[in-house]
Amino acid sequence: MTLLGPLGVALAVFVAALVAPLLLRGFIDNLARAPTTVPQRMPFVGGVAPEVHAWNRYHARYYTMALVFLAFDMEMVFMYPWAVVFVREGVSAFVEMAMFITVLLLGVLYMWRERALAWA
Amino acid sequence: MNLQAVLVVAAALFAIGVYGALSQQSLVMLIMGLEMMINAGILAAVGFWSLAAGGNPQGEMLVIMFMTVMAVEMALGFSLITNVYRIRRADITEKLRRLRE
Amino acid sequence: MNAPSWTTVLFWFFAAGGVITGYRVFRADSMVRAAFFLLASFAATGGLLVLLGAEFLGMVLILMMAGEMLVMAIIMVMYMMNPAGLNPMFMVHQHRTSVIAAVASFLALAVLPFVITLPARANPRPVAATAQLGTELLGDSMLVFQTAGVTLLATIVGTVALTSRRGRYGDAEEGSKEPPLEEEAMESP
Amino acid sequence: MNGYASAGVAVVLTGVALAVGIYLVAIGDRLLASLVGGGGIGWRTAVVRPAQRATLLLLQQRLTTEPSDAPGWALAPAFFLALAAVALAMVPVARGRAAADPATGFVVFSAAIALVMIAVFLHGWSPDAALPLHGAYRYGAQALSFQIPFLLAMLAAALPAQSLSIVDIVAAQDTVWNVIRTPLGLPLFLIVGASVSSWGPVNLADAADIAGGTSAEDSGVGRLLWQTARYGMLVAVAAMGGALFLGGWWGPLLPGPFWVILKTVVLLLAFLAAGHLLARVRTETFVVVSWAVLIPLALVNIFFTGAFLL
Amino acid sequence: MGLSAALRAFAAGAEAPIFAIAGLGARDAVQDLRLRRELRLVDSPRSASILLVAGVVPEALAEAVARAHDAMPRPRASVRWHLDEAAPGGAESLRASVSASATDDVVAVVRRTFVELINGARDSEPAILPDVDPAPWRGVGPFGQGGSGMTGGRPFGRPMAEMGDDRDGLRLDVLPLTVGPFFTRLPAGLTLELRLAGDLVDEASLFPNPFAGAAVPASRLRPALRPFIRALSEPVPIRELELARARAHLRWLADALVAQQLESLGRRTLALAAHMMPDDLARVQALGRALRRTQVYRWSLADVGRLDGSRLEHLGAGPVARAAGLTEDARTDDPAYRALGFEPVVQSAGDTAARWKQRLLETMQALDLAARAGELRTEPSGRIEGPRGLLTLDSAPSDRLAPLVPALLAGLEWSDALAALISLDLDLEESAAVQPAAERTVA
Repeated sequence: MTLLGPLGVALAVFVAALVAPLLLRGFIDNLARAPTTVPQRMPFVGGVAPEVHAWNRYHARYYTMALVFLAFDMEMVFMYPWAVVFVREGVSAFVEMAMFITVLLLGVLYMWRERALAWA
Repeated sequence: MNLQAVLVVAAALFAIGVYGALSQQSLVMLIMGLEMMINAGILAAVGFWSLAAGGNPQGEMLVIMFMTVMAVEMALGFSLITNVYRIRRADITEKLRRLRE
Repeated sequence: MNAPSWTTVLFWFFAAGGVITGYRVFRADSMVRAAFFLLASFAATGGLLVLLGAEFLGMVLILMMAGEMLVMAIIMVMYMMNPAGLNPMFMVHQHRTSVIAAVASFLALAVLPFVITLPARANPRPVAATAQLGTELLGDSMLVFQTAGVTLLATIVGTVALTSRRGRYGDAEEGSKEPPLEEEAMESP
Repeated sequence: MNGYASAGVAVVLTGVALAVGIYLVAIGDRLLASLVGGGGIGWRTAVVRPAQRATLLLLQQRLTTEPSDAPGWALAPAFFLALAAVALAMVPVARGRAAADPATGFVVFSAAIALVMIAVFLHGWSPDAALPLHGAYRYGAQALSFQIPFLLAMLAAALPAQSLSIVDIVAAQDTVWNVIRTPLGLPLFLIVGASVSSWGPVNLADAADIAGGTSAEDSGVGRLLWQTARYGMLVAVAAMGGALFLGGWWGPLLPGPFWVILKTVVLLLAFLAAGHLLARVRTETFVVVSWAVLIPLALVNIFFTGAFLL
Repeated sequence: MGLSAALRAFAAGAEAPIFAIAGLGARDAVQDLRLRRELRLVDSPRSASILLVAGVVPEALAEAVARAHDAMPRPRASVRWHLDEAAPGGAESLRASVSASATDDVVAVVRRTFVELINGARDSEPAILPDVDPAPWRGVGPFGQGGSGMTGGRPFGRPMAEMGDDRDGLRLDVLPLTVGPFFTRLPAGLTLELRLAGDLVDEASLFPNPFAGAAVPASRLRPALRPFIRALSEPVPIRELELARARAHLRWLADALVAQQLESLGRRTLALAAHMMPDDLARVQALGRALRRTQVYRWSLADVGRLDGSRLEHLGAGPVARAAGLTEDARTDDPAYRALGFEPVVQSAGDTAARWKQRLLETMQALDLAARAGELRTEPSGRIEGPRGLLTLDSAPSDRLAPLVPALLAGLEWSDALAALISLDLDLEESAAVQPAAERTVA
């Protein structure tokens, strides 16, 4: 495992912490899973049985923000390598990233001005 | 693990993407097919970068560009779908064709 | 077991995982499952990238895809009829053509690397791959980097212009129902 | 020590640290609740009650809803807990040592935080019930907004170290802690860090107004696991905050691990106190503030740090 | 078995998670259970072990009680808590294995039931409603769908949501949802019928009051309401009335705080309300400062659910109207209040935050009046300013505010809608106590 490096250890931690709760849950279910009744399987919102399924074409009103997120999130990919070499590269790195960020911030400014963030 | 193996896996992912992009009626699912093809592209690019191009940083740059293309494609694709849906109340390719007429 | 075999095992695990979950994307009834299967496929690719020595790219791919696939799920649920797949259905067209095209492209692409001679210059696995990338970003590929910035700006502006309903040019025109209360009360501070 | 043994030790140590942290959060929450709300409870009660409640939940029947997405419902808490464990494993515990210290540890931690939104969304989506679904979509809005300020706030801490390895980032704070170099970093990190595990004023997904939100339909062991995972993520975020901004293992006189624990506990107390003293934020306000205020602030913070270093 | 028994005994030491249903006359008594550390009032029967049904529950709510009962996981038990010894009343169909009377210590009864339930001495209760599948779901179409067309069929006996127009031009699904009568954040019995477009309320309406329709004897009302009902027809000391008003406001605040995720502060408010005296003014002021520090007026409630003064004129809407700038207050007509120099407190914003502040200010004013009132008594005139507004012999403020709810809630996000609705402080019990004689039947 050490030969796979620290990421191998991280993977081992991930798998262990993923499997342990599933095992616990399976174990408890196996031990004492009482069958559920039909009224128990009805979602509870105060005592009246729901008329329709809750799964629907949910109108997520922040869709504009979500789509802008797709584009803005990419900026992080560029920032990580930049952060590593920033001190070495000095002022030029500072200026280049400032340019890049300013351009992207213009997008956010535009979005904010168009009031595309608020939805309710 | 050699370059051939990586490229075969990439080809499989690409083929799934082709299937998805060609067969799906829904525009959103169609975009998923495109994503899958880019996924294959990323894998192949890193395969070359790692095993054939000696770790040239421009290979990594290419992968980042792939990711950017993916993000842009998704953002614009979904915006178009939203607009089409607003006008046509449908997200299906056949109906889009009718829109064009 | 020794170390290389672990790498091989993980390689084939991720490869199989990526392909199977990729296939399940187009076989899932629930849109949320489809999006998250695609995420799983990307995560498997991320694992492969790490195994290929591109640690940074692999992890960044997973980081990016988490957000993108959540957006994918949200948008898919919005616009697909029957988003949860409670009524299982099969919404495809030109199915046979698609399958043939997929198989053909797989065969063409999979045979190619065995036919042509590939260059074999293995990555020396530099420790500072991320730093190298940063230098590249700020040096030779500076133009690409700044172009990406402008492209993303264009994307943001285009997205907002296409989807936002409350621009300067007025609200939704048809099929909309205005809330009965004053507009000020509706809007965020 | 061979590779398997050291990996095993790392896994076990992370698990123990996570379990202890989760239990401390449960105790601290009770103590703070009685401090703020009156009706004081004794130390003994505060210590034993969480275990009793956990046992009660283990004995309780686990319910499902009729057409639930059963695999998703099973996976969500386990996935959340696994992300918390990975995030915690990245935190250095003593000089130069962490359970896992990959060269891109910083990105691994970010990816773990980003994947939380998948876990929460899946958890709220699975039961096919209106209230959990609401929680899931709220968390969608929240997560897509806090993601970028969160990553930017963290990134400022990586600048001085010239590395994405968390151990390097902490090592670079030997003279000056990052809380000085990046003054806005810690507050931003805490604001958005609380949202990752739906805590306090930014608990929108599991909010009181939707009767528990994504966990409204949970019972028995499923509920226990979900709450555990939320607490676990809070611990991981607090520990990482200590490492990134408060100098991790650095501190006078006492050994490194002591300082790591102390800083984690201090940040956890801040999270817990915020939960009892601040009102829930409106979702829309959170989104607008994240984009229009927190992102620009985080960028200002990065450039301030940059200017400080040049 | 040794281990299992030990685990059960250990688990029985936990706070008993109870889902409480407050029928007629029990609202305050149930609320006071929040102060008891041996119990934990939970938000959903999903996480409860004990269902506590307190007070008089009319037959109309019996099915909802049964649903709440059946939604609990096993092991489960229910406790019936009668607060009115003389005439228990209520739905005949409610069965409960344990019952507590007004003289019993209900906490002890609940604890005992819980411990017995967990350690196995008491059997878990069976379901009340029939365990019958409404529509076994089998896909019949060529691709497994239920009927003809892509979305044909009613999976699991329930249809899917249907589409509706929307103000942003996207025609997506609108989810019909009935919230209540035992939704934990609303007073018991209040049922809200919603149509949700995403997280926004598209349409909202209230169900009729389930407690109405029967003459309610004063002994069944919760004690906090009694002075106001009495003051309609007989002189009542102002001190008693104003203290009751202050308590009512703080009890409302305690519940409203929980909805803003400030449960601890809510408990502190409740403790203050339960033993309020005129010299508690300083503690109320301290509470007000603590409330301001929580930022609840700034990022939770500001600009939420604004109600114009013009909509509230001559409605007798009490604090709600005064928060919107109206000076309506029946106390100004009473000579005894005039003798005290009473002037209504008024705000202008009219939003939810203003209604919160208004109630807090009126609490302080009420304490001040109570301290100065001495032996002064009201002049009975058939109309009195209750804590929620103008109360007359045949009409309560909640009845007059309820018609405003659909317009108020439409277009608000869920949490805003809920905060706005809570801030109106609708009280079904009060309106059942003073309903028009024509609507009364003999109980």
